Amino acid sequence: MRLSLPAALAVLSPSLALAGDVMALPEDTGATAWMLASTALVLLMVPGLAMFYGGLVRTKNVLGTMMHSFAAMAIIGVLWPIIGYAMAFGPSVGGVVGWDADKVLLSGIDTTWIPILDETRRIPEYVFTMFQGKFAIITPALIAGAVAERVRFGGYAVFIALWSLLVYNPLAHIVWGGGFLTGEAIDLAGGTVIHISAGVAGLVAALYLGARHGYPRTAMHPNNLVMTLTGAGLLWVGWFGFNAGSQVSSGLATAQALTMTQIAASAGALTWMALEGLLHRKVSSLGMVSGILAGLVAITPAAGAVMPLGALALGGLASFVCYGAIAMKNALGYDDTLDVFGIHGAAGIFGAIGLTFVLRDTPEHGLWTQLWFQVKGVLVAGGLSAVATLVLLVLVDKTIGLRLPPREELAGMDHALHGEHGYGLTNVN
Amino acid sequence: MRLSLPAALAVLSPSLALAGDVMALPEDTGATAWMLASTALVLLMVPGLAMFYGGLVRTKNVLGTMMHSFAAMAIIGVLWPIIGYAMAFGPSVGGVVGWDADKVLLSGIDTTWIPILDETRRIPEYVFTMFQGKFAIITPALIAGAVAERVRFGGYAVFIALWSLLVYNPLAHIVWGGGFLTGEAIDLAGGTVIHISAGVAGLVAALYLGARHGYPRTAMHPNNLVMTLTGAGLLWVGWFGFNAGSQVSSGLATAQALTMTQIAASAGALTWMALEGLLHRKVSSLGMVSGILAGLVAITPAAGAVMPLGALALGGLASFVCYGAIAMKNALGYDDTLDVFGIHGAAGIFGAIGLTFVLRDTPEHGLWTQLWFQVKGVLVAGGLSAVATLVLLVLVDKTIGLRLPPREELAGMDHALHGEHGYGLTNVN
Amino acid sequence: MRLSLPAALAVLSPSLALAGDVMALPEDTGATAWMLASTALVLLMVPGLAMFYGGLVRTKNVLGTMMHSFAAMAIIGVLWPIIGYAMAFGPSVGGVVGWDADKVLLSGIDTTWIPILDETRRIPEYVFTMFQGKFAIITPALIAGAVAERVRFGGYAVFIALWSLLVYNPLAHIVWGGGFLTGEAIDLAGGTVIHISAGVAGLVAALYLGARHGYPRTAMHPNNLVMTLTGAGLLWVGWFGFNAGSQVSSGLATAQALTMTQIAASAGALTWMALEGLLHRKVSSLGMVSGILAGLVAITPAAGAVMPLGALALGGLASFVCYGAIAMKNALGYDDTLDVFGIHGAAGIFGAIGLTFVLRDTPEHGLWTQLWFQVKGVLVAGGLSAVATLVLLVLVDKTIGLRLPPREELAGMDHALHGEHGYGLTNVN
Amino acid sequence: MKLLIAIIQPDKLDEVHEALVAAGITRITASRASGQGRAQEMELYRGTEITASRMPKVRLEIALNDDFVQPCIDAIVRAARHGDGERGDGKIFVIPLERTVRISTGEVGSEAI
Amino acid sequence: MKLLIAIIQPDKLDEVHEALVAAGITRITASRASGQGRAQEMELYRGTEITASRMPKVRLEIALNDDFVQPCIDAIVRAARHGDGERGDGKIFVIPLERTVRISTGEVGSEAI
Amino acid sequence: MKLLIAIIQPDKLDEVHEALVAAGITRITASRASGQGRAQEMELYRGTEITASRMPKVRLEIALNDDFVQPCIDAIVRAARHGDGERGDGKIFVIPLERTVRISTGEVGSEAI
Ligand SMILES: Nc1ncnc2c1ncn2[C@@H]1O[C@H](COP(=O)(O)OP(=O)(O)O)[C@@H](O)[C@H]1O
Ligand SMILES: Nc1ncnc2c1ncn2[C@@H]1O[C@H](COP(=O)(O)OP(=O)(O)O)[C@@H](O)[C@H]1O
Ligand SMILES: Nc1ncnc2c1ncn2[C@@H]1O[C@H](COP(=O)(O)OP(=O)(O)O)[C@@H](O)[C@H]1O
Repeated sequence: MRLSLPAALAVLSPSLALAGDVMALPEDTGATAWMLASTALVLLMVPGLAMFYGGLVRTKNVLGTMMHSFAAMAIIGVLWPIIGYAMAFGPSVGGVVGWDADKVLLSGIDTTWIPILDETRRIPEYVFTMFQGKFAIITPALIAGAVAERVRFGGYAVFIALWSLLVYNPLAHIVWGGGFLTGEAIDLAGGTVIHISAGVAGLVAALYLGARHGYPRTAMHPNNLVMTLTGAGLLWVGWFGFNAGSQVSSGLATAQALTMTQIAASAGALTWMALEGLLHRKVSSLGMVSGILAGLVAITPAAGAVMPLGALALGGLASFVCYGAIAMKNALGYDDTLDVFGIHGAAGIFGAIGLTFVLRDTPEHGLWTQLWFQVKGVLVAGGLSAVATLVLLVLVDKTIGLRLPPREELAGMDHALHGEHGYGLTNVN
Repeated sequence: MRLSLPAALAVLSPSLALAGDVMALPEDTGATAWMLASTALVLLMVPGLAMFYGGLVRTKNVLGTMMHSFAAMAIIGVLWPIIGYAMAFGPSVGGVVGWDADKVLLSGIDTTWIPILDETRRIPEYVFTMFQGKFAIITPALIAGAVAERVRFGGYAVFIALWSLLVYNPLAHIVWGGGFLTGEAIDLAGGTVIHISAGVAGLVAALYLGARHGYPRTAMHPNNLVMTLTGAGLLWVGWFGFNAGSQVSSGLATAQALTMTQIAASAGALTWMALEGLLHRKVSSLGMVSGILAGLVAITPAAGAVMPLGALALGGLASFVCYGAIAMKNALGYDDTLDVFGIHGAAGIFGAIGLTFVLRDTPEHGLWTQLWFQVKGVLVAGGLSAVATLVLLVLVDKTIGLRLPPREELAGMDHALHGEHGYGLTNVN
Repeated sequence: MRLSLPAALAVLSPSLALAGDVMALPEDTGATAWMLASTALVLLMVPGLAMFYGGLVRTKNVLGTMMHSFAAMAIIGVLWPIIGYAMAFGPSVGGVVGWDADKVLLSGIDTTWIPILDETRRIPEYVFTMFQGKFAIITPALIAGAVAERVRFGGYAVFIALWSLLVYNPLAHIVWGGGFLTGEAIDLAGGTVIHISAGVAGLVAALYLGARHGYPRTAMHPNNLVMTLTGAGLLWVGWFGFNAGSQVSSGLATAQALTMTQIAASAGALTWMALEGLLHRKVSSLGMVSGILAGLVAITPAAGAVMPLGALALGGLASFVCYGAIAMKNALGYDDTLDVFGIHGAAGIFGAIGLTFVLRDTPEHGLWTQLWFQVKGVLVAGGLSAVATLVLLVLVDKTIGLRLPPREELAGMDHALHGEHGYGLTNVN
Repeated sequence: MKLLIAIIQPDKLDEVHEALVAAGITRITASRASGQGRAQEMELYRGTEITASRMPKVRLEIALNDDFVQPCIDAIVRAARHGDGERGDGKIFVIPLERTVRISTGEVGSEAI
Repeated sequence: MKLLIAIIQPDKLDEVHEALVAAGITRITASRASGQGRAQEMELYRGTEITASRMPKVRLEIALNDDFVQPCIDAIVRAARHGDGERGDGKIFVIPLERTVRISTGEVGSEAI
Repeated sequence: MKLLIAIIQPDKLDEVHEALVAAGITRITASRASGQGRAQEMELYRGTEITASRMPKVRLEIALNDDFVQPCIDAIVRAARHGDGERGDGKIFVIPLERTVRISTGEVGSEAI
C-alpha cells in the first residue's frame, strides 16, 4: 500500500534520502523496467479512454470527444514537466501544495535517483516523474465525459489546464506528495486523487453546464459500442500499469497489486452482467464494460492492501453501487453524459471507504482511525474538487465560454468545432 | 522449453522448493517485471481476440461475438483465483488434476515466491498465477469462434465455466502442473493445452450445434475486416507475452522464445500470402492475418525449443496446413464459423508434432520417444477435450439451452440477446 | 545517446567484447525485460501505423493501405533474421555494409550475449536483434503512405524487400552498425536511418508514381479519422519502446529517453493545435495527431541527448516545420498521399540538425563539428535513400509494375487487389 | 412499370429475399434506413431501458413490370411478417415508373427491368 | 397519396422530426445520403482547408395522404432552415404514390399510411 | 419534372459525377446501397472464393426539369459503363416528380430544381 510512499518521501525528506544515501543503493534495472512498462501501459489508457468515451456519444461528436482525451495528453503533457511535478512532489508548502524550483522544467532531476518501495534499491527519478505525469493526464480526461457533447473545445482546454494546476497538483501533493493527508489515507493509485476528484468535478460540471439539448427526451445512441468495448479492453490492460506501477518496485507488492486489479475487474464485470441478466433478462455489452470499470475504480486505492477475497468483494459490490448511482441519476434527471460521477465518483468513494473492511493487515492506528482517515480522504478530495471546479467553471465560462452555442451543439462538435467528420466511410466517396 | 517446468515444480514438490530454499534465492526484479509485462500483454489478447472475431461476423452479431471474449475474462477471471489455480497447479491427485486447499482463493500464496526457470532467482508466485490465469481465459474464448452467430449467451457462459473446470484446469495440470504428461511433451505455451483443446472443442461444438441458418448457401460477409486486421496486430503483440512469458524468466530462454515467435508469425503470413497470390492472383487481408495466426499457433509449443530455421519452417508450413484444413471444412460442409479448428486445431497439432523434427537439441529420450510424447500429448488433449466438450454440450443444451432460437438468430444476437446495436453510426442519429 | 553504441560495438569489435569478456558480466534481467517489452511496444506500432494510415485513405482503399504495414511485418520479418541483421550489424565491409555469415539465419547468435549501454551487464543478443528488426519493419511501412491508393500490391512487396536490402540495412550499418558514420552523428533511434530515409524515399516514390487520379481537384476524405486517432495513440505508446529501448539498458539513460519522448510529443501536439486554432479558428483532430507525430519524429534522434527544455523546443518547432512542409507540398502540387515527407522527412531533418543546439552536454568535438556530423548524416541518409529508391522504383516498375492501372485505382485497391471490402457493416447484410 | 419501395425489419431481409427469388424477382436494391413508426424498440443503456426513437430498417427498391407487382407485394407481405404480423413489420409503397434504362446495353422499357 | 422526399442538413434532423410530430406526422423513414448542391463546406486537413465535394445529408421519406402534404412541407421548411434560409438547407420532392400496403395487417390505401 | 434514380458501380461515381457536371447537372444526392442483379462478384475468404449475394452500389437521385432528362441519361450511360458495358453496370429509373421545394427560399417548381 501507498502508506509508506517511498518515492515521494525520498524526494521530499532530505533526512531519509540524502542524495548520497540513495546513490549508495544498487540500481534496480528490474523495477526500472517495470516502471517504464507501466508508464507505457498507463499511456495506453489515453487512447483507451478516447475509444471508450468516443464510442458512447453520437456520431456527430465522436472526434470531439476523443480529442478531449488527446488534448489532455497534449496540454498536461506539457504542463506537468514544466510545473506540475514541482507542485505535486516538491517539498510541502503548508501541507497543501509542493514547490521546488529545481523541479521546474525537471531541470534538477536529470540525473537523480529515488529509492524503490522498500528502499533497498534505486531507480531514476524520471521514471517516477513520467509515471505520475500519466496520472495527471488521465484525471482531467476523465472529467470530459461528464460534459461531453456540449462543451467548447477552447474552454475545455483552458479549464483542464487550470484544473490541473489548482486541483490535481495540490491533491496529489496532499495525499501522496507529503501534504497533510500523506501517510493517513490508503490510496495506492488514486481512488481519491483521481477518481473521486474527477467524479465530483464531473458532477459539478454537468450540473453547471446543464443538460444537452433534447436530454432526456430524445434517446441518444452510442455511435460505436464496438469501439467502446475495445477501449474498455485497453483500459483494463493499462490499469495493470496504473495500479501495479504505483508500487514503485517490481516484487511482491507489485504482484499483489496486479492480482487484486485483475480479480476486482472480473468481479465487477460478472456482477453487472448478473444484475442486468436478472433485472432485464438481457446482458448488455455496455453493462459488462461498465462493470469492468466499476471494479477497476474500486480496487484502485486498495490494490496493495487487500487479499483476493477482498478484491472480489470490492469489485463485485462496486457494480451494485454504480448501478444504483446511475439509476439515481436517471431519477434525478441531471445529465452526466458518460456517467463520470456514476462510475468514477461512486466506485471511487465506495472503494476508498470499503477497503477498510477487507484490509490484509490490521491498520497501524486501528480500524476506526483508518476508517476516519479514509473518510477524511474522500471528503477532502471531494470537497476540494467540488469547490475549485465550480470556481474554475464560472471563471472560464464568463471569460472565454464553456457551453457550446445551441446551433453548434446541434450540428455536432466534429463539424462545428473541428471541421471534420469521424467516419468518412458512411459518406459516399 | 517447458520440460523442466520450474515454476510448477517449485510449487508442487516440497523437496525441490521448500519455502526456505526458495527464499534463499535472490529476488529477480527483472524476471518479475517481464512476467508482469507479459501478463499485461496476454490480457491485451482478449480485446485483440474480440476484435479479430468480432470483425468477421455479420453486423448484427458483432457485439455478441466480442462479448464472448470479454465474458471469458469476467467468468474465468473470477473462477481462476477461486479454484482454477488450485486445480491446475496444486499437488497432483492421481496425475489428472491438482488440488491444494491453500491455493483456493489464492489464500496461501499471498506472500510466496517461486524460482525462475533456471532456479537461480525467485519471483512472487502471484505473477505466475496471474500469467497462467490469462491462458485459462483465452482458451474458452477461442472456442467461442466455432459457435459464433448462433449461441445463447447464458448457455455459453455456463458452458465455458464448466469447460474451464472440467477440461482446461485438468489439462493444464496434466501437461504443466505435475500431471501424467508433465515432463514428457514439449509444450512451451500451450499448443496442446490451449490450441488443440480449444480447436477440438470448437469442432465438436460446431458439429453439435449445427450450421447457422442459411449456411453455406448465403454468403456471410465480415462486418469489419479493418477491425479484424487490427485485432490480429494486437494478438501478435500479445503473443510475445504468451510465449516469451512462458519461460518464467527474463534471459536467454525468454529471448529465444520471443525470436522464434516473431519469425514463425512472419513466415506464416508470408506463406499464406504467397499461396493466395498463386492460387487466386489476389492476396486477401484475411488470408494474411490467418497466416499470422497459423504461424503463431504452430510456434506456441515450440518457441523455446527450436532455432530460427525451425521457426521459419513451422510457421510457413502451418499456413499450408491451415489452408488445407479450411478447404477440407468447405468440402465437408460443416460450419465452424471462424475456423477455430481450421486454425487453432490444425496448426496446434501440426506444431506440436512438427517441432520434434526441428529441435535445437536432440531430446533427452531420443527423437522417436519424443515424437511419441508429442503425439501422446495431442491425443490426450484432443481426446479429453472432445469427450468432455460433448458431455458438457449435451448437459447445457438439455438444461438451459445452447442454440439460439431461429428468430433470434435471424434478428441477430446484438439486438435479441443484448438489446444493443454495435454501430449506431450507420443509423441516422 | 547512441554515440557509444555498445550493443553494436560489442557485436562488432572482438577487442572490446570477446565472448569471454561479455560472459564475465552479470546478466541484466531488468534490461532484458525492458528490451523485450520495448520489442513488443515497437511491434504495436505496426497495427498503430496501419490504423493511422488506413483511416486517412478513402473507404475503397482502407484494407489495401493497412496491408502495406502488415506486409512489411511479414516480408521484412522473414528477411531480417535471414540476412538483414547480418548486413546491418555484421563486421563492416568497407564501412558501408556489414556481413557475418554467422548471423545469417541468426545461426551463430542462438546463445550469445551483448553488453548493455554502459557495459556493466549483459543481455541476450536475440533481444537486440529482434528489437532492431522491428525498426527494419517500420521503415518501409512508413514509405507506403506516400504512394497509398495507387500502388500495386505485388510491386510494393518486391520494392520494400529490395529497399530493405539495399537501403535500410546498409544505412543502419553506416550509422549504427560500425559503418563510416558510426560514432559521428547523434541518432538515438533512427532520425536519419528511419525517418529521413523513409521520408525521402516517400518523396521520390510519390514523384515517380505521379498523383492519384483526380488529385488535387477531387477532395479525398479520410474514411475513418476515429481510427487514425486511435492509431496515433498506439504509435505514441509504441514510441516509448522505440526511443527508450534504443538505449539498450534499463536505467538513467532509458528514463531520460522516455521522458524527452513524452515531452516532445505533447509539445508537438499542442503547437499544431495552437497553429490551427490561430489560423483557422478550428482545431482538427488530424492536426493534433500530426503534431504528435511531428514531435515524436523530431525527438527520435535526440531523446537521449537533450533535456526537457530542449525536448519542448524540438517538439514544438517540429510542428511548425511540418506545417510549413505540407503547405509547400500543397503549393507545389505533388501527391505525397499521407505526407510521409511532410512529416517524417521534414521533422526528421529538423530533429537531426536541431538537436545540436539543445544538447545536454557540449559534444566531444565541439558544437560545429557535431553540427557538421549531423548535417552529414542527413545528407548521407537522404542522398542514399533518394538515389537507391529511384533505381529500385524504375527497376520494379519496368519489370512487374508498380502503378495500379486506372481502372483498378478507381475501383479501389480493396476490391481490385484483395477481393474484399473493409467495412461490410455499411453494406446491408 | 412500377417502382416498389418496401421498408422491412432487418432480420427479415434474408427471408424476404428468398421469397422474392421464389416469386421470380431477382433484382433488387437494398439500403439501410432508420424508421420511426408505431413500433417501439427497447434498448439497454447501463442498466436502464431506453426507447429508441429511430430504429434500423432495411429499405428495398424494386422496379417491376406491372404483372409482377401483386406477386411481389404478396411475397414481401408473407415473408416480412413476424408471426401473424406485428407492429414495425413495415410498409410497401408503389410508385409509377416511367422509364427504365439498362446502362450496360442501353435497353429501355420493360426488358430493362 | 404522395411520397415526399426531403433532403435536409443532418443537424436539423431532430428539429424537423419534432416539427413533423407537431404537425401530426409521426411516421418517417430516414437515411444517410451525400449531397452535391450549391452549398460548399470547408473541412480542415492537416492545416489546409479543403472543399468537400459531397456533403453528408439526411434523406427523409414520408408517405402522406393528400391533406397532409402541404402541412408537412410547411413544417419541414420551417424547421429545416438555418436562420432565414441558407444555401444547403435542402430540398423537398413530391412524388405520386399509387399504393401503400401495411405489411403487418395487409391494410392498403390511405389507412395504411 | 422528373426524379431520376440511377444505380451504378461505386468505382464509377467520380466519372459519372464529372460527366453530369459537364452536362450542366450539378445537384445530386448520392447514397450507398447494396444490389442484387445479374452480375456476380467474387470475394476471397480465407483462401476460398465466395460469391457476394449483395454487392455495394451507389444510388444517385437527381431531380430534373424535363429537358434535362435525356442528356442526363446519356451522360450517365456513357460514364457508368465499364468498357462497352458489362453486367452490373447498373440501371436508371425515371419517376414523375410533381413538386419541388427549395427549403432555403421556399421557391417551388422548376426553379427549385
Ligand atoms: N407514412 C410513412 N412514411 C414513411 N415511412 C413509413 C411510413 N409509415 C411507416 N413507415 C416506415 O415503416 C416502418 C414500420 O412502420 P410501423 O408503423 O412501425 O409498422 P406497422 O405499420 O407495420 O406497425 C417505420 O419504421 C418507417 O420506417
Ligand atoms: N436537383 C437535385 N437533385 C437531387 N438532389 C438535389 C437536387 N438539388 C438539391 N439536391 C440535394 O439537396 C441538397 C441541398 O442542395 P443545395 O443546392 O446545397 O441547397 P439549396 O438549394 O437550399 O441552396 C444537395 O446537397 C443535394 O443533396
Ligand atoms: N429491377 C430492379 N429493381 C431494383 N434494382 C435493380 C433492378 N435491376 C437492377 N437493379 C440494380 O442495379 C444493379 C445492377 O443490376 P445488374 O442486373 O447487375 O446490371 P445489368 O442489368 O447492367 O447487368 C443491381 O445490383 C441492382 O442494385
